[in-house]
Amino acid sequence: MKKTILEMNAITKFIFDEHGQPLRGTTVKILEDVHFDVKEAEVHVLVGENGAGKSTLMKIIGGIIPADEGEMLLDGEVITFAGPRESLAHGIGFIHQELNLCLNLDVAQNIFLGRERQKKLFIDKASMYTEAREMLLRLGFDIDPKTMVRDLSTAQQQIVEIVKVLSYDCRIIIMDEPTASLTKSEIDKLFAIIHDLRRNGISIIYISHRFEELKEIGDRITVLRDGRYIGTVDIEDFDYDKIISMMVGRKLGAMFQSSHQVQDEVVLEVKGLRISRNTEPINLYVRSGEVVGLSGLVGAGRTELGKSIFGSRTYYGGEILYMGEEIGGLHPSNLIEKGVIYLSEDRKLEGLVLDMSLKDNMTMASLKRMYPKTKIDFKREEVVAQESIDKLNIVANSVEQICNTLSGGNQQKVVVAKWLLTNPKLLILDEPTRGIDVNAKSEIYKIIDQLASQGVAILMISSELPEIIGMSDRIYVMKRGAIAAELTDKREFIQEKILSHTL
Amino acid sequence: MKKFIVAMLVLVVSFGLFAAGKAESKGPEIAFSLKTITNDAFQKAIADSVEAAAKAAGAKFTLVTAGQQTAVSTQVSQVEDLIAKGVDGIVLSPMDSKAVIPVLKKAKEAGIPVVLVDQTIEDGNEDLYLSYIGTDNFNAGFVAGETLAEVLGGKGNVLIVRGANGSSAGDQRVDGFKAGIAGTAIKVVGEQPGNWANDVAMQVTENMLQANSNIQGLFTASDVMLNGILTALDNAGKTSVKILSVDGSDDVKEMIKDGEVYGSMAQFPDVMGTKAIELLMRAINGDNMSDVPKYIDSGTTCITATSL
Amino acid sequence: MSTTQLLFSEKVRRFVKRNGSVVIFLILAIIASIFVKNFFALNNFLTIIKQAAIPIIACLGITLVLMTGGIDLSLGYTLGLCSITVGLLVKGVGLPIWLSIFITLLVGLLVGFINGILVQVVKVPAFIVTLGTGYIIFGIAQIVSSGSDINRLPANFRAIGVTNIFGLNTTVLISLIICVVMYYLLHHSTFGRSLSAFGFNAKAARMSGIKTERLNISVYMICSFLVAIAAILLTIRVNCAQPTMGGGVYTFEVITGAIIGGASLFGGIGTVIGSVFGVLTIKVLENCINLLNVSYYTYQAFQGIVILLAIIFENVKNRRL
Amino acid sequence: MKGLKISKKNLLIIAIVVALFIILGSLIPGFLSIKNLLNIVRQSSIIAIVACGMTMVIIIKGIDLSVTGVLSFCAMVNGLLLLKGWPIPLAMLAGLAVGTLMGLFNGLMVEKLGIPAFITTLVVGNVGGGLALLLNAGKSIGGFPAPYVFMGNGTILGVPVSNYIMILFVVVTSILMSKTRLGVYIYAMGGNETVVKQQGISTATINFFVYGFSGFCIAMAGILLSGQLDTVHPTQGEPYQLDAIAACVIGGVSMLGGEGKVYFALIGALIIGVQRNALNLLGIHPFYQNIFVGIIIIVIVALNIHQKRRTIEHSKIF
Repeated sequence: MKKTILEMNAITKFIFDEHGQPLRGTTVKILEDVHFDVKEAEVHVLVGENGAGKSTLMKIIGGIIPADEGEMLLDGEVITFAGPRESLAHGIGFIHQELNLCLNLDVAQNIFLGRERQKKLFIDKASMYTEAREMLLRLGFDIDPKTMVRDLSTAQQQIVEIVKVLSYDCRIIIMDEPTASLTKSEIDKLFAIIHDLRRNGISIIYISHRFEELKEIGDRITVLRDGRYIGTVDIEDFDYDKIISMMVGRKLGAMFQSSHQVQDEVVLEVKGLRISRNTEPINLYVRSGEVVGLSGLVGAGRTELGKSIFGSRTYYGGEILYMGEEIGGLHPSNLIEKGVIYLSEDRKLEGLVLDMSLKDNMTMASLKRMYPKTKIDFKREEVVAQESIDKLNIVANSVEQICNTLSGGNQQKVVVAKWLLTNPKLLILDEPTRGIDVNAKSEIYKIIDQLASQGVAILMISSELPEIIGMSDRIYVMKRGAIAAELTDKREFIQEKILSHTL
Repeated sequence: MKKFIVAMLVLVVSFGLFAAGKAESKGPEIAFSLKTITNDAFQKAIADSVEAAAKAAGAKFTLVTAGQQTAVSTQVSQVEDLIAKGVDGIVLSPMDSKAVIPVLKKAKEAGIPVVLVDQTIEDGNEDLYLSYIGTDNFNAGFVAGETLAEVLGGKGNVLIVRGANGSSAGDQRVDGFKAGIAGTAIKVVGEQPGNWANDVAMQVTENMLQANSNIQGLFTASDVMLNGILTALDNAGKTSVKILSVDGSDDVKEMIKDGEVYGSMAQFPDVMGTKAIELLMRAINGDNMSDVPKYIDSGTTCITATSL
Repeated sequence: MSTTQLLFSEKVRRFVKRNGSVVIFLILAIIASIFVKNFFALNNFLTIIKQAAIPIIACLGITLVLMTGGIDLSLGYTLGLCSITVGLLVKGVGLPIWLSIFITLLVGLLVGFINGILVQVVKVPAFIVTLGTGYIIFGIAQIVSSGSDINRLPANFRAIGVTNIFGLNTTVLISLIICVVMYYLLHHSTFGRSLSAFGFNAKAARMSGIKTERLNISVYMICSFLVAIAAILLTIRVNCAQPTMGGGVYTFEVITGAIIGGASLFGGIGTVIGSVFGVLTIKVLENCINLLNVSYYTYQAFQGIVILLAIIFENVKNRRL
Repeated sequence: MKGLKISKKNLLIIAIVVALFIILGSLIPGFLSIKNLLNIVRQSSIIAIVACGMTMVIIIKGIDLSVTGVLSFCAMVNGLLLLKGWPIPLAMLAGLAVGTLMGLFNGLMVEKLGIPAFITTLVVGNVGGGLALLLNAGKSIGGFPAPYVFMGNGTILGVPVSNYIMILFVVVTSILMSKTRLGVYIYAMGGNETVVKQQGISTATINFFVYGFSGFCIAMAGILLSGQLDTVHPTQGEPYQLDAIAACVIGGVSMLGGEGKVYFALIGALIIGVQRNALNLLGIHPFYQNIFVGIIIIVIVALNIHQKRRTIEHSKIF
């Protein structure tokens, strides 16, 4: 029996008001009486819907925020962390979900930030570079420590982040969805790393929504729901449906449903579009009432294609026909009027205005349609927003709530609500379910299906093969900025087959 | 690096254009450095007269201004530039009585004759310039003070609208004015800076009037603020206030005619200009300058309705 | 505590939060009324309002610009240029008044357009663009005026600004109208909404179908347009057109007003009421300094300290409330 | 290897500058005289020293608008003490201390109250300016001890002392920025403040240091200037506020923070100096000079940015 090194009892965290002050005495709580423990040399997976409180719990362990109530024991002794530095000093490392790097510094500087190697007064760059290079190589990544992080791909940046944390010799490492933006091969490397970390007696707290991963690396799984502790199961008696039901509090029907009918009318047709000077031209089409999956590795150019269509990126030649009409280079506002919309993969930077309220964000794309005379009708706005909140059951205390106080899943729903209000005819969805929980996922799948059955044409970019396979009527696979394959026969929709095209 | 190359080229080309645009003229080159000629009728008048005289004497004329009323260091570096350029003579209206001394020493080393106009420098540096032509600001203020005292019969409340803080000319004029009214029963009930600007002058006047409605006289350090001050008084229905100012610009003459302003201390820019150039040309032509007095008073008279 | 009370206190909290400058203004005004002789007088208040009316117009302009996360350092010089322009046209050239004003406003729009284009299209930081255009505009103003000012403007021209309608002169009324219009624009129209969105997150705003390019340029044009109006009124007020009117000092005073009014330099946030009272606060301060006849050298330091206090209050409030 | 690369860079810059000067020289009589060139550097030294601090401030996404006031105030303090007969080093120390303190105050406002640097520095500047006037009733002071004036106006081996001081500042600052932890942290803070916090690096230290240092540089500039003029004028700081910022930005310091090198800020300062000097030598009418200065600023920055955009474009994956 491994011994428990970290234990958390009766942890409670209240929701904040808009100035980050805890609102005591309210019934709604982020965490309520949560128990959590980590044994030596185990991979403890933490699952739960968005807003279930996973990230908050981890932030408490990581010393980023304090718990309002409850106690935390490290090696049996009660402990509180004043800041991330302290928790790190106690051997707890935190790999964050969103990247925490300085883009304007190079790899080595980022890895050693805060504990630079010194030679007398000055920093010893040479040795930092060599050390950094060694670390990277040891973990099997060939990245030049001298390169600016800005110039790395998202995946590479994620790796730097991981290496950075690993470089502190920690006993416990928290990984908050580390694989979100990694490619298959990179994920395999990461798992290899995790395995020998465990072998070396290091414990890992692993948050993920990808169940296929859990089996591979997990020892125990703890489930949170609505800020409450639901239970912990060993991986041996892992059961998909059981976990799901623990997470959502009820058995989930089939995740994917397809009630929609593909029609003949071609809504979107892309002819010979190049997303950069030296890539092959792209040809694809989407029909009314059709869900077309766009698969491929991160960096294969899927997002670039989406943005090119949505007038948010310069492309090189080719035509984009919407209902037979050239829409290339049009401003997003005109496209939205025509019923073309693009849901960005980057919720925080391109999807939402985090500092504005739910209703402001929801109505943002429909301002012109809702108020042709430019005078805002606040009453109507409130009604509309409230409807969307109910329809997508978004967890929020009012339509006035500022978006950056919402959980990731709810933020994503706000974005979806925004686009639904524009009643689109062509939806380009870029990772519509990135980093959101099973329940929210299935809801979004439902919405997609409904839209399709209303005759909306949908182009869905996704890295999650199950959802591509489950949702799509047709699948394009992209590779190095071009279409590598088109799969029309549902019988071909098999993970292995699709992967083979991507690699 | 590319950006620097391009940047430099931009510089070069633009300079090229300017240089090409300039017509080369024979004769000595004379430069005039002063604070600013923008919105300062008096300074502009001096500049115009210097330019006219220089052109008349067949010299090439260059004007440099510091732009702001108090940018002393700018003036200094500009004069340094002139020395480096090797002009044959400099007319200087110092913005500060001390700050220009080092650069004047440099001019002396470079053997460039300098004539001071309007403003002078610290005593004990007479060897640094041929002569100082101007009226002493203190005196102008003093006369204004006396005149006002006389008009008001030696009693009453007056306001003072100063120049910009830190401008020695303005300060001297006000100090002179206070000396001028000293010993009379005239009380200075308000004194605020108008920053040589009409809008500021107007605002401070309005506010001072709120504090003291009983005003018989007002002194301002320069004509350039009169428009604002008059409007303020006018709005407050104070038409009988006796106003004295310094400069004697053309604008103020109108106002005096119309009885809006009682008087202004006229100085004589034309005298300064012509005299300064005359001296410089002599020096340039190698005459013996030992006979030239170090201080030539260009005179002050108080323009009033009667003297017009 | 009953819900209505709660709502009320909530309302108060919100109001103070949104319009801190109103509170600052009241505090200052009360203090002044007690300690400053001659301050608490209708006549004095009217004076202050007259003095504030024009800067308020410019301040509303800069508020818009600040909301985009930009800034306009050329504001003061634009004021000078427009002042001399209208002066020249009305008196120098002798054009009909309506035409002179029309042209002056066009000049304002043009300046704003150029600033906007440089910021939006050439992508030079607003700080630098307007720093540069400031120099240029000042140069042009000096050239057209050849350095001299134009005073004693025709009475029928001045009438536009100085005619009295029940106690308030037209300048104040014009300023009032502009405030109302701006209030609608900023707080009740899609324009204001889009502006905040753009200020907070330009990318998201654009991808939500807001024509951010057009928006950004238009904001600079509106700002300079308002400045042109301010210039005309100020010229009328002091009865003198001069290229040095305004200047850098004026720019910073107006910006400070907006900041006291709670506008954020990082974009997104800004209110009409806030900015209006921001300017009023400054004017009350200057008024008191003059009434007290504070020594003219203490003036600057004194003013600076009080403004600093105001801004500290503004920020502390944002955190506590 | 790396060192070599850098020296190459410098060589290139030098080459360009030389080329530029030759062309300008051919256009402008007297421009190329050693005297004039040293003269330009001397005039630029004030801007350059202020720019040292300003670069740091802008890198952490701040701005320092207190130059005008603080520069005058510190010089005034130092000057008055000198006239009171204090030994030069002590008087200078006092001046520098005042500047640093005012800088630290800015840091305090930014760090503890989250007041935007723009506004706190602006106001602190006003207060400083007011005090500068107050200290000596708005009058300028002068007649300082010879060694002091020598610092501003004298030459060693034919090169003005000011230039040595300027070089010292630039070198020290750039070593600080590129070779020390603090330097890395300053860049880091400009790049991503949250990371800096998470690494347990105190942003307070950085803010205090950066604004304090900026105040220090401003004070030094003020003192040096009063040495050059053998005078302290209560508003002598006026021209340097915007020039210093312009110098940084022309030198490629990004207003968005995180990027910039002190060396380039120096070049920016020199560009401004050269331009002013050349305009004066060409005898261009003051009215047109303004227009010219404005255009130069915008054009050069526009070019910087265009350049950056291009490089980003190229760094795309495919």
